[in-house]
Amino acid sequence: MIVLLKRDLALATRAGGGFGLAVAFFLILCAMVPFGVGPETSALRPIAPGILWVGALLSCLLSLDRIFALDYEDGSLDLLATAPIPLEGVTALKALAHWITTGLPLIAAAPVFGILLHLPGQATGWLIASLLIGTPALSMLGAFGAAITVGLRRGGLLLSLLVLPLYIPTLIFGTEIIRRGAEGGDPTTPILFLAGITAGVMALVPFAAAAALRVNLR
Amino acid sequence: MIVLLKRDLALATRAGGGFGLAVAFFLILCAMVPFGVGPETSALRPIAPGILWVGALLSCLLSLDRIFALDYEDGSLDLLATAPIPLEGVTALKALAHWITTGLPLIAAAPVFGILLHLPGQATGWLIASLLIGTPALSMLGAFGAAITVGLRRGGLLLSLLVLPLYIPTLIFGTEIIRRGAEGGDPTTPILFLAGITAGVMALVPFAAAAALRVNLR
Amino acid sequence: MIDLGKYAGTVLAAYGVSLLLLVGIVWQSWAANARARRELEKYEKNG
Amino acid sequence: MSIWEYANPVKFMRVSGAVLPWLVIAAAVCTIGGIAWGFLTPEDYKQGSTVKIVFLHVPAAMMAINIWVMMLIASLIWLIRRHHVSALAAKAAAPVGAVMTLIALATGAIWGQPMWGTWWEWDPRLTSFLILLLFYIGYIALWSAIEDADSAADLTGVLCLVGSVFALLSRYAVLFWNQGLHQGASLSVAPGERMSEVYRYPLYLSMLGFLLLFLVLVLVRTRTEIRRRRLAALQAREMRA
Amino acid sequence: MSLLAVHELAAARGGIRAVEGVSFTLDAGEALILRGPNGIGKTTLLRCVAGLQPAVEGRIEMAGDSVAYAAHADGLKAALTVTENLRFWAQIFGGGSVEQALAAMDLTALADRPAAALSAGQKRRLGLARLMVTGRPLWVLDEPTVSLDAASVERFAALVRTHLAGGGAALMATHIDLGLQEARVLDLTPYRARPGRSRRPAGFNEAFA
Amino acid sequence: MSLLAVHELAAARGGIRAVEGVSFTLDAGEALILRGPNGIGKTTLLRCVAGLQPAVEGRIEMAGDSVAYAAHADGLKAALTVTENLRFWAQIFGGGSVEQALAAMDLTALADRPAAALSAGQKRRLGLARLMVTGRPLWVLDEPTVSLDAASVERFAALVRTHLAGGGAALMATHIDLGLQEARVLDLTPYRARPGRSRRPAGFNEAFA
Ligand code: HEM
Ligand SMILES: Nc1ncnc2c1ncn2[C@@H]1O[C@H](COP(=O)(O)OP(=O)(O)OP(=O)(O)O)[C@@H](O)[C@H]1O
Ligand SMILES: Nc1ncnc2c1ncn2[C@@H]1O[C@H](COP(=O)(O)OP(=O)(O)OP(=O)(O)O)[C@@H](O)[C@H]1O
Ligand SMILES: [Mg+2]
Ligand SMILES: [Mg+2]
Repeated sequence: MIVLLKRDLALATRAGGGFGLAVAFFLILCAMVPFGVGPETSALRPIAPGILWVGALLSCLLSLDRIFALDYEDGSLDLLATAPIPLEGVTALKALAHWITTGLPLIAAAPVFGILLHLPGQATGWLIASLLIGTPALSMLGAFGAAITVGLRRGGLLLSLLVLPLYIPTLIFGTEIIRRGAEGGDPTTPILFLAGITAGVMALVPFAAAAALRVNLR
Repeated sequence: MIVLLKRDLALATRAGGGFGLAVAFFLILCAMVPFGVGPETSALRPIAPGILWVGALLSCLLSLDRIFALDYEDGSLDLLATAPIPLEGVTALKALAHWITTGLPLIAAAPVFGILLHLPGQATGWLIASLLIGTPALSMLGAFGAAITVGLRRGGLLLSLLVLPLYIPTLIFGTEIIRRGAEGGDPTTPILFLAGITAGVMALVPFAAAAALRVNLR
Repeated sequence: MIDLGKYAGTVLAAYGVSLLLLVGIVWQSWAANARARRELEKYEKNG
Repeated sequence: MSIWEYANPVKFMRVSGAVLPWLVIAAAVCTIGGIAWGFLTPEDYKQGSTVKIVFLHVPAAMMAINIWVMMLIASLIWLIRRHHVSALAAKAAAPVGAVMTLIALATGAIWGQPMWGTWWEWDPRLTSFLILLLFYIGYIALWSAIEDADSAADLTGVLCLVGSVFALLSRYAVLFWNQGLHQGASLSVAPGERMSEVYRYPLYLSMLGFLLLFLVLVLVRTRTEIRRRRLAALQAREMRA
Repeated sequence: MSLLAVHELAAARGGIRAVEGVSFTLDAGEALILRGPNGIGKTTLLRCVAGLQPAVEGRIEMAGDSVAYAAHADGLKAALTVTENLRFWAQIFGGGSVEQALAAMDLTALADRPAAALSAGQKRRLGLARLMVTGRPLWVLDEPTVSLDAASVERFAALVRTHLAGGGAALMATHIDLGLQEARVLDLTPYRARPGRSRRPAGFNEAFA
Repeated sequence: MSLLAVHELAAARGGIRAVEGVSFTLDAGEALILRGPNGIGKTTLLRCVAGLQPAVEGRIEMAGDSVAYAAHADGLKAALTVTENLRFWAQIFGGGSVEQALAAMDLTALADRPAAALSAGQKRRLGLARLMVTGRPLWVLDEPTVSLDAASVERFAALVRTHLAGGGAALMATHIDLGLQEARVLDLTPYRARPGRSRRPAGFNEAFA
């Protein structure tokens, strides 16, 4: 099954695979916020964790439709569904591939963009930690949304609409970690909650996503 | 030519046309920002104009791919290109239809969402004014981006990437109007600039968009 | 007419908005139902 | 006769058609009566006339949550027992639930202006309702986006399941996020038990009215959906022949 | 004067010319059928004539706004009814009567059906009915009878004959029999473009070949 | 024992059953060709057998993981080369040799070409070569020879014969001649589903019709 992951990574990094687009979008978003709210450090610093998380989340969102749509259109999904690997595994792996090609670059870029938004230095570590713990859940929930909307033409906006409410708990605990961390508080509780959500999502959502895929393949 | 506008409006408001999705997305964005930056009025009020503008801009963005893609896929665009109306007019009308179905609802909803973000009451009028002046430019620039990417499968993220930098001047002057208006300053200068941008965009971009369409139809 | 005191605007606004929404959904449900019935009857009569 | 027989569309149409007139009368009497009675109650010594808003606010808030629960049950029935009418009932209930949520939000916001001096506060309860509205919107949007009825029923059912879990999760997350600003005290100036009888009976009537109104609307809307499906089905069959 | 005159035309697709040196004229009342194996360039040639892509070489002479083009995609909106779809194109082209077009392709009974509820063949018939409401003299048709059953092919032939009798002309690409015995046939096989450095490359692929 | 046994199968598409009461068995070494007019339900039946959609009624008996399915869409990635595409599916299915499959469909010369640079027929050949690397005994093929030229159809027939000789079986839907005279033919026309209230509706359209 690792071969599926390898192929998805290869496809994402080849020409036309869209690797890096999400980070570019993240950059533009982070660059636009100061235009919107004003360039003063005092204005940017308190909102930096939130903006970075919302930005990462939106960048993640816009690349979700690729998770299954391309495989659906060229028939690969039909073939994967008849292959000797469970469809649940396929969805989990595809979410993992999405995380590696989108989540990891975003996490790597986040500290740099944190500087643009005057994120306090001691918060950077917590930013990375919270993203590392939280973004896998974003990818997996996104895969669920993508599985539901895979049969629709131009379903991008609908996909966002379905997935964003599911992202709320992750977002809340994620930013809470940074805020508490930056203020010198104890972020253990939100970290535990966030880790719990991610673990729960990884354990259960692949089944829902696979069920949705089966309906769409029918 | 008015019949083309009528048809696009009819299609957008019928089942499956996606009317209202952009407003819903706008609502979600406005609801998510407080989860990110915290619920305090003091944190939300200063960034409200910026968030509202960025939110409107992103909602507009995510509905752009519908402008030409559906007509391209079902062959209507081929037929429109051979019809006795100039393709420049078609692009301008399609941008107008997009504005009416996306921009206007966003403008109508913005004051309500302003309440969520604790936008000061006296700024609401300026919010509406700046959106009224600025969003037509967003739709027209978006139509240009959509015309460039119409032949691509799953070009959504690329489209966003192309269009967002073009949106920056509009965003800057738009939020400046609200900020000055809320602080009791004189927003005439940014209003003039914004109106100038919109007028210029409306006059020139249809030609670029039509040229891009011709290349993609070839 | 009953006296609503200094909160008249508030109370009336709340009642106004709510009744508007309620009447809206009732009217929409009714209209859609009538329309669906008409269309189905027309179809079943024709063929 | 088992309750599942009502899942047969023909039977459902017949039975619902028979009870609807009575239900309509009962719902009209209770809703209009409850709201009017509430409107005519005397002023509260502390909240002034704004207390009258409770007769809209609380029934709507109650129904907003209950309707989602009903949709969840209907979705489960569809997913497990494949009763087509129950899927359509879930679809029919969603817009009603969204409107109830909107009423709760709107009356709450309007009430908040004199009570808290603000239209909107990111109070956990208010925030949870906003999130509930988002789930309603997503559910309705998904139904209207998918053309094939069978896929639409299955996919919205799965969404309703997953959404319920996350709506609950969001509720706890929101409590965690904003416990500092919790407005519990001012929210329950007149908690149900201690509410004086002047307010309690009109409130009960109004709640019953909203429940009956919901039943009427769901039945009517389900009947609409059944007719639409029947038309589409006849056309599909003719097309294939 | 002829409605369409094509002189030494070369047409390219994907940056490489497909056919070259094609010449023909088409007078009022005439129909011309293009034939040739898959991939020879029939579709490409028709798109040139319709003005959707520029010719690489050669000239196309015709009056402005005289072409009505119909390809595989019918330009139908699933959410609009049959009449609405047709009326839209009638208004855009300022052309003929919607009722007549519906009658000609036997769509009157389906007039109020949304296009989404039509079968493939019915959709195709609606796409062809669209030609009538354009009011254009020169019909350019790419495989017009795909997914039509025998009766509909008959009806299509009758439609074309009426159009020709009314002073129109038709240029069609097809692999199968259209039931139009009176039409001239042009086989494109001899015009297949020969690779080789050309003075004016058709696109990147040829410029760097 | 037979590789595949289908008993009184009803298969539905779009909420209405398309065919019903279909029964057949397929032993090792046998090929069965499904025929019937457009829209009768060949594709639907094959998807049921492949396990992509549930049967409405009836039973399908076969060993688990024995089907290799190939439809119009070949599941090829334009950005990967021919070998990479094939190797991927070989690893997923844990099946046979990639080189042999390339040789069988005459693709060895194109092995390092990205799939994007293949013509329609070459893509199709690659899609068929994929069957060999699955190592599955039961091939389920939907219009396998679309857009193949005569020589490739020959090659396909040879491929199927080798598979049958090796103890495999093949179930195919097609409108045209596959060059497999030894195959049994099953015409689906008599099995067209009759409308009428059924005890267990196949979907919304049947439940409300
Ligand atoms: C948009 C804002 C608001 C929302 C979404 C909201 C939501 C709710 C909900 C969910 C309930 C519980 C109903 C039940 O479980 O039966 C409730 C009850 C109530 N709300 Fe609100 N509320 C809002 C604003 C307000 C405001 C501003 C006030 C007045 C100051 C208020 C006063 C009450 C009262 C008195 C009750 C009934 C007693 C209780 O259950 O505590 N609400 N509201
Ligand atoms: N999008 C494309 N990009 C690159 N090349 C293309 C593209 N579409 C077609 N071609 C190539 O251009 C040539 C001409 O194609 P065209 O569609 O005109 O052929 P045709 O004669 O209409 O064939 P058919 O009988 O299959 O319709 C073919 O060799 C084809 O491979
Ligand atoms: N997506 C769909 N939604 C609803 N109905 C469909 C859909 N696809 C196909 N159908 C209908 O289902 C029936 C069976 O279709 P199927 O594709 O199985 O036919 P087929 O025998 O494979 O036809 P062909 O020879 O054209 O490939 C047809 O009547 C068709 O109209
Ligand atoms: Mg062609
Ligand atoms: Mg088929």
